[in-house]
Amino acid sequence: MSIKVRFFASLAERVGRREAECAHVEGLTVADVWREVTGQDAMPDEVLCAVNHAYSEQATPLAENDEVAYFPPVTGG
Amino acid sequence: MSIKVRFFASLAERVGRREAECAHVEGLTVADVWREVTGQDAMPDEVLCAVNHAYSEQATPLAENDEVAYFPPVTGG
Amino acid sequence: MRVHISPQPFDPLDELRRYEDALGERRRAIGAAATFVGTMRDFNEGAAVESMVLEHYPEMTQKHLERIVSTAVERWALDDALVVHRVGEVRPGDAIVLVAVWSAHRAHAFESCRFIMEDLKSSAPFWKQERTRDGGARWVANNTPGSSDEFAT
Amino acid sequence: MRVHISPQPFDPLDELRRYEDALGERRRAIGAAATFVGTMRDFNEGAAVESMVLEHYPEMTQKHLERIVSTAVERWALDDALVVHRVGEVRPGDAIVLVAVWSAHRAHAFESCRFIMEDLKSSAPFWKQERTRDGGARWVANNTPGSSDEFAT
Repeated sequence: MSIKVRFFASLAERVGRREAECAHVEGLTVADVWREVTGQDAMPDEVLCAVNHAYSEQATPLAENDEVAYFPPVTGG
Repeated sequence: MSIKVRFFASLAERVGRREAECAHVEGLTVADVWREVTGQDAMPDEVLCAVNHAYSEQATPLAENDEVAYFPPVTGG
Repeated sequence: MRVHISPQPFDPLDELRRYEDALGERRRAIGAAATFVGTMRDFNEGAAVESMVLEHYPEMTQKHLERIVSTAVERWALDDALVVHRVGEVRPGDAIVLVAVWSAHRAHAFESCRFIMEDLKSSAPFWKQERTRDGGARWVANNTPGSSDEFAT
Repeated sequence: MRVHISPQPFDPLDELRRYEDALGERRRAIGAAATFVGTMRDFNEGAAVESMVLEHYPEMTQKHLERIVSTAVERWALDDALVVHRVGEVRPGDAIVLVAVWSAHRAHAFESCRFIMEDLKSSAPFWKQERTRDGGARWVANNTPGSSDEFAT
């Protein structure tokens, strides 16, 4: 079982991909997945994150099959 | 020459007329006309007044041929 | 900029359509539009209201509303503004007032639309008399205040 | 209550007409309606913008907007609310967003319409990329703030 990872907009361009997968381990957080998938140590403060389509924190713990998304400040409306 | 006097809405009903005239004399104010035309001494605080279609004060002095209007709190919109 | 006192029923969406069509190419440069529509309800203070008569002070109303709208246009640098207000005999469901503003900025649109509406409610010379089903007539005494502090955050 | 994400151009006045028609007899009991329309301008930060692509996070957008609207409906006891938001390729003059609310009270209508719009701008997962005439593409970095304190009184 694994975590589904998604990137959007300018962040997808910067990271160079829109989707990724990440193995789930006990206690895995949103910030851990960022490190794992991007290879960058710290998740920048301006990056927003959502777990299962609702806003989350960097420290939010993940469960198997969760979808975690990273994106830049929103500019709708 | 004289002052044209108008009353509106519930105030016209209370006063019993919609229009009146009042002779102009030097120094005549909006409150003077009220006394003259209604026979009441003091103009009630809630009565609004306008001179030549713009809001005025009780103490506003009047010129010949001015139109002065008295009306209750407005309830449009 | 247009202020219209309407003795006939008017349709707010038709008014908006016509006004926006007349803006033509200018409309493309305007980022934000805010509108407010006030409608006559069929119930007020517990009594079924059959109809309402909206009296006004014709020579003053037009001038006064134009002054309110000009003040808003200048203060918020609006691209345009439209006010339509009904007078005469009004039936439940009829539109009473339409306020529409066009601006480059949404904050200006929201603020100016509300400003025009509050100023209109508190100072434009209109008076409502309600007619109830039992044949009674009563003047509406006062407009409700425009803020809801218990909700504002 | 309706939240619609539209990949096709939409006409705000047509949307309002359709929605109000569907309210039917309920419309007569509602005293106040406030609406906001945001439109794509043909100029931004000094450059002529040819078109714009509105990316979003489909699975999250609908849910998130419904949550914002539900919060407003509950908080201001609204009679109804409608949000339409465009996605995909947008041309100058196209409507991007429509927010409409219906309420018994004008203060609630004004406040809730603005609340929905501000919450949408600051948190709904949409991203704009502008395409300029010279073939360039740039992501819009940040939304402008929704207040204009220098004007507020």
